[in-house]
Amino acid sequence: MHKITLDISTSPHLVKGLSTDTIMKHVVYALLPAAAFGVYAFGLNALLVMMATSVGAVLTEHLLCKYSKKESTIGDYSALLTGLLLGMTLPPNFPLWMALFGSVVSIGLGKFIFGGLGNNVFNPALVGRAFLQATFPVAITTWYNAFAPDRFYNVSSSVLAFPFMQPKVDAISGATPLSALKFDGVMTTANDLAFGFINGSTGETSALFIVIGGIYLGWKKMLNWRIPISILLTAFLLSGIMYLIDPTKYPTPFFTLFAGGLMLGAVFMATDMVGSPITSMGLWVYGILIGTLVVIIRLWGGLPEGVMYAILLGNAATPHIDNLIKQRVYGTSKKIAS
Amino acid sequence: MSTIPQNKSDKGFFSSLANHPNTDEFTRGLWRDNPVFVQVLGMCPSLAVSNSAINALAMGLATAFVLLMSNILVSLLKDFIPKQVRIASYILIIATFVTIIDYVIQAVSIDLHKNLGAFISLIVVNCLILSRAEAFASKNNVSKSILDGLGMGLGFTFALLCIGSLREIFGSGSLFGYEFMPSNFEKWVIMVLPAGGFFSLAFLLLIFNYFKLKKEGL
Amino acid sequence: MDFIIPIAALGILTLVLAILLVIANKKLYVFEDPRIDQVEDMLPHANCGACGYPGCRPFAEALVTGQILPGKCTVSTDEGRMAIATFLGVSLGAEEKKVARLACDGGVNVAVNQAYYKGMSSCQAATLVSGGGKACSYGCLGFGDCAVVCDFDAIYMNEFSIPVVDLDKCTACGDCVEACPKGLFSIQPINNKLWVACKSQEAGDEVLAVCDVGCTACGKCAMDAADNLIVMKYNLPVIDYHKNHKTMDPIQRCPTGAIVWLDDKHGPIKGAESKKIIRKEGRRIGYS
Amino acid sequence: MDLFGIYKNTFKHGIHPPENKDETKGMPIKQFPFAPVLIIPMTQHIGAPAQIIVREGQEVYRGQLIAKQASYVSVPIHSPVSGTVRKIAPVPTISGSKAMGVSIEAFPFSEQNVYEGTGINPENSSPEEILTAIQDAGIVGLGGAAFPTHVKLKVPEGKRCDYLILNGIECEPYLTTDHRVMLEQGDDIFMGIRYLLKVTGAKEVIIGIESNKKDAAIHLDKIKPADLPVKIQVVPVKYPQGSEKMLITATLGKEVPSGGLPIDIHVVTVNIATTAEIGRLLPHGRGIQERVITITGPAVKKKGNYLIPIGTPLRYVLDYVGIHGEIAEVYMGGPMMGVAVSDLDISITKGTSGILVFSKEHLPDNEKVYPCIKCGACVDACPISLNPSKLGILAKFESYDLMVNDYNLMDCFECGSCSYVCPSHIPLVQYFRLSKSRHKRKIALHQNTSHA
Amino acid sequence: MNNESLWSIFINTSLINNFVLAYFLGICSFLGVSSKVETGLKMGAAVTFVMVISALCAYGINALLTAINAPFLQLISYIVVIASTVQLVEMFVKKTSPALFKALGIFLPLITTNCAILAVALFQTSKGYGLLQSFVYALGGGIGFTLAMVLMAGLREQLVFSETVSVAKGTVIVLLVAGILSLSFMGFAGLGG
Repeated sequence: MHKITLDISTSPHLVKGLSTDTIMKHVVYALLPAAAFGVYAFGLNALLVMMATSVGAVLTEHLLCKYSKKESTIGDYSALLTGLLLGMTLPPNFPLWMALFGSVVSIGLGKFIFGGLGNNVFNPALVGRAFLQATFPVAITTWYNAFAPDRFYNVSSSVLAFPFMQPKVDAISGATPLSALKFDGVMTTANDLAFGFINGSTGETSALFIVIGGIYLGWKKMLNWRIPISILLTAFLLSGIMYLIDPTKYPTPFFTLFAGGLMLGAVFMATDMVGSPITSMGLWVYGILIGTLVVIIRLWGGLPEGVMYAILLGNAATPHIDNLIKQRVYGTSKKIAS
Repeated sequence: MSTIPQNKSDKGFFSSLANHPNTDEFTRGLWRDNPVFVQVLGMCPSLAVSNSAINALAMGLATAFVLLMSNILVSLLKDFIPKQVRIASYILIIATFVTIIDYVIQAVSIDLHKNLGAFISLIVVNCLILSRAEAFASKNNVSKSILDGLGMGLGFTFALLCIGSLREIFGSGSLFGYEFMPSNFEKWVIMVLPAGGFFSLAFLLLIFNYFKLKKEGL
Repeated sequence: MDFIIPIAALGILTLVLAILLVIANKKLYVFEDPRIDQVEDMLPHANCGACGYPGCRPFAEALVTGQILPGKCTVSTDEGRMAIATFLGVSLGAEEKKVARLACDGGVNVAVNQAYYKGMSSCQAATLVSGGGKACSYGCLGFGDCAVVCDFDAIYMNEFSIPVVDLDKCTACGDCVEACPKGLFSIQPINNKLWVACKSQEAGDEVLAVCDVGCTACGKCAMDAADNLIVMKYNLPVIDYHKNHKTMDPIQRCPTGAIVWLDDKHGPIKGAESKKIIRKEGRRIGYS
Repeated sequence: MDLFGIYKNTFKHGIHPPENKDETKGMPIKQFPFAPVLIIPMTQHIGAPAQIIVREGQEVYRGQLIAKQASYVSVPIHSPVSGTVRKIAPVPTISGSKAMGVSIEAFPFSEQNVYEGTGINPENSSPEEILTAIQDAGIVGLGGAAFPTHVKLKVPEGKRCDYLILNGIECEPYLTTDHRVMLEQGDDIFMGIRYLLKVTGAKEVIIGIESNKKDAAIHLDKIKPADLPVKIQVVPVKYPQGSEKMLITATLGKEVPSGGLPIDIHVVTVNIATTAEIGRLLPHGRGIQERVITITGPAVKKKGNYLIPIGTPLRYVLDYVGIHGEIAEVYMGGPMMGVAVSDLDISITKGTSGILVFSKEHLPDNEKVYPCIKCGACVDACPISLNPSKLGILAKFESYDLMVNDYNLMDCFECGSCSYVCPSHIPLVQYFRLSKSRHKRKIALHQNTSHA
Repeated sequence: MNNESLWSIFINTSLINNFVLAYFLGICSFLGVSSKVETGLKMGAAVTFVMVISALCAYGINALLTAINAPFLQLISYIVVIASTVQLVEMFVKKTSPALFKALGIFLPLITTNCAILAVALFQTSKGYGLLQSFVYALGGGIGFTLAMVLMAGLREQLVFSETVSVAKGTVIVLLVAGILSLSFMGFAGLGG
């Protein structure tokens, strides 16, 4: 008898080979074109802000893990993803100290305290964004004009504001399509919207690149296509109906789709797997809920933009959707009762 | 109930103080059984006006006053109140004192009264007061109830003041209206918003928990 | 007159409501023995189930209704049990102290593992994967499910991954008995000190090939035990605790030390004849 | 349900693991030599262990009865070899615990002729006689579960059987035994069908075959006797279609009720190899003493489909086929539901459908386990539409009651689809197996205490 | 008299100025009973019911007190009425549904001290709402309370099965989630005119 040492493990002995860190990595890749366009449109400022949030998020996660004597979880790329997403939702001339602060809140409050990846109930990037929105309402609604001629070598003074101090308001500041409509009644042309020749947060202006990233992820099966499709479709239909009722008062459905953060939110924020329902049917309900809330807040609310709030509320509703909408288990006549 | 010695209550680090049997009634409300940080009681109407230190202090003191007075009266009347209507009677007592303090605040400062608004009246339904009346004053004598009311009331005021100061410092860059921050300090608007109240309380509780767990060696 | 109307209004209001409440109280009263609450307060709130009831409250109900005596609660202190007994005016119903005992001593230094188990660190999970990789299919796997399940911190895993029961803390609740997938734990009176620390139903060299301290079913312990105190059954000695078992003789004859004397203070004592194990490190996984 | 015909011919969800069948599916079944000593455990089937009726030192024929059934849910065991009974003692089994077993030393120069009994004929025997004959032949489900076939075939009072479904799906990757059996033992299969039709009273026979075995389907269709109501149905390749429930849904579009049996919807399913075995053994009154096994895996030198005597020690099998490099893991059964072997001294049993050998370099690295990110991949994979994600989280927090009552844990048949797709590499199946066993233990304990 | 439209009152009290998430009213019962969706829903329904009744009573009493010129009795009479109503409901529930009583436990008497209920009465008086407006105000407040409660309960049911950091377990995490919910509800600002 020769010596043989066997390993024993539980079935199944085959695995598909897809890994959580791979998924997160690919989502980051898919975000890069839109981020790159943001840098192209807004220059150095945007790059600095996104770097600040990304580095801030990864560093926060690493330090928190270290402090609580856990194994560092930055290897799963989720912190980087959160940081990058947060950076993309901020105005390009956002003060760096606020951006860093936001990334700390995102990771600390939005994720770590809940127990890390998989345990968070809200999208961490949006928790950070909502916190910043409530904390620094002026800075986060001060927009920098896109395609400024000096954007690649001039860093805005507001970006380099001293920590905890008010940023100086720049001379050149513009309005986003949504605020222009809400407060001044000015419509932006469809062409400018689709190709991103507009003002806004760094990552949300280029609808085209966001869609490309989304299609890439959908093709890789790393993103559930039901969420963006249902959100966009709901928003399109609802705003379309309103536009048909009163074209002078309400914007066109295309405007609703391409203006503001809807595209970014629908493709990259609402699709955060942790905070979204688990069944296909639940995903549709979730998408329709978010789409409806976005349209309600945009058309009738006091704020120009509602994607962030809509997604956070969608996250909050997710446990209920999962409780109420379940798959029918094989061989049972009813859906399993909750 | 009393056949088993309650070992639990001897563990706090104020226990060395508890030489006199009544000291404990007073000190435990301040820290160990702090109504806000430990029991999370009485936050309902108070948190809403904790966006500045002065409001918080006024609210805290008003609550402490009502708590003290109602504790005294309840423990005095405990043998006369029938069991069935005790809650209603306690509330009646509390409501009387709240109405009094309402008029007092109005007399002291009309601005303050305006800031606190209907929330003074809502002291009536502060769970802390009723729960002290029900759980302590109705079972103990007057002197103990006074100490309990004072301890709990001051503990409550202290906690509320902590929250109020925190919110005012970051939210308005000032403390008791005195602006000590540089003029271009960026105010954290969230701190004066309702969400800031939740976060501040959560933050303070977090710190409290941290020290508690550390003490227990976890 | 100005002050009379308010006083009257409030008075009438209070009166009406008071009457209403008094009526409601009479009509809607639900009786519940207040002693149940009091007795429940006096219990340790461990909800361990050692008494045979699903928790402390049902046990309190049973106490109040006289179905059971306070002594059945093995978790409470003597004073606590006494207090309940005095409160309810019943006798204590004293119980002999029982503890959990483990029928295996095959730590990693003496027993062989034949395969590497990869997966969840739990005995119950490992058992489901080809028995868990331990060469002795009867022996302790050492992942410590019993230590995890114990609510009283009475079980810890020693350096050789064998659970050790802290006799002072053990309340004989039986959670470890339930947790052990190999069925190695049992609840025994603490005075049963003569103990067979092996469950292997095999004999001779097959036992020795996988474990140094297993029972080889040699039968020496049974052979000259007085009064048939020990008999061999399924290749294992079985001690009849109804007979006089307060003797250390049988352990002296055991060649492997599978039968031990469990001293309250010093732990298991092995006989003079038994093989001395000096190995302090774990044995290599896999054997030829 | 079937609005657009999407579910036609298959079931909902499921996965597509790599098949890896090409290496062995073209290799004809070869007879395996006899090991010097064969070790036959008495627990080769589900149910009570068989009772040994031979003594140490006794000489036995190949095919002679060496243990009789202990109860109704139990089958007898026949000697796989002519030789001498050397030892009757506990022997290791695949489950890790030991069971009584008989070791037989083969006569070195014997011709190993099989003992013949009195055969029975499907035309002029009653269903009861055939059922007894099936039990006497020691036949169990050869697909892997090893459930006594006569129990499964017995149609309970008041129930009827309309469809007899033969399971030729073989959805487990790597395995090709059923494929070869269908190609090489077609006549035995149709002979077996005659017995089965008589026993169950079914009106129609459906042979379910996955589309990667079209050659087998064409072959069976060609040699199909005209008088048998047999329909051969080719279904798309998908795991776990070989599961009884999934197969019924794929072929008939019906669902077996939760907690019920196929007979509740008038269906009986039998594995195709089991059918062939019935057709092969019953006419001669023989007992089962060998079975077809696929031996494959990256570490095996002589891969192939072998007819191996039951009781052959695994160590002997591996020595015969040869191994590259150092063995790391050996599975009995397929890679999805097969069991890892902890001891090479165990022997081949009636339930062994395949032997897979992996060496160290062919095993994936131990993948890092991440927290569940609720991606829903498992939900889309589970063939019975459970929520493995939630179940996994609940299992972690040991909420077994919730799992059983609200999330239908007990319907899980551990096919492994969820673990296969999980990007976080959570050992879901192990969680569920553990949860189920703990739940069952709890129920058993509860019953004990309530009876006492 | 106040001329706010009923719709705007409803949206305002239920979403924008949600009693729990914007005014911290009823936090005690919010923290205590929001661990299960089912109990949360029941508690919400109970609160809404009591709220509507006490709002209507308060309207009547206020009219009476104004008539006899004794506004200083406002607080005391409101609270007496509410306390009695709650105690009646409590006894009724204990009699009719012991299971529900067990589920709500000590929190039923705490409805008495649920500030949201007294607040409805006080606020509607100070805003000078009419009878119908008071009714809608109370209904909106109750529904808003229930909404916050149920959303919270759903999240808490999930949080039970997550690995929350040990220092944040219990009240802290609930408060944090409430804070985030409060942030999300800010999105409704400006709705309903």
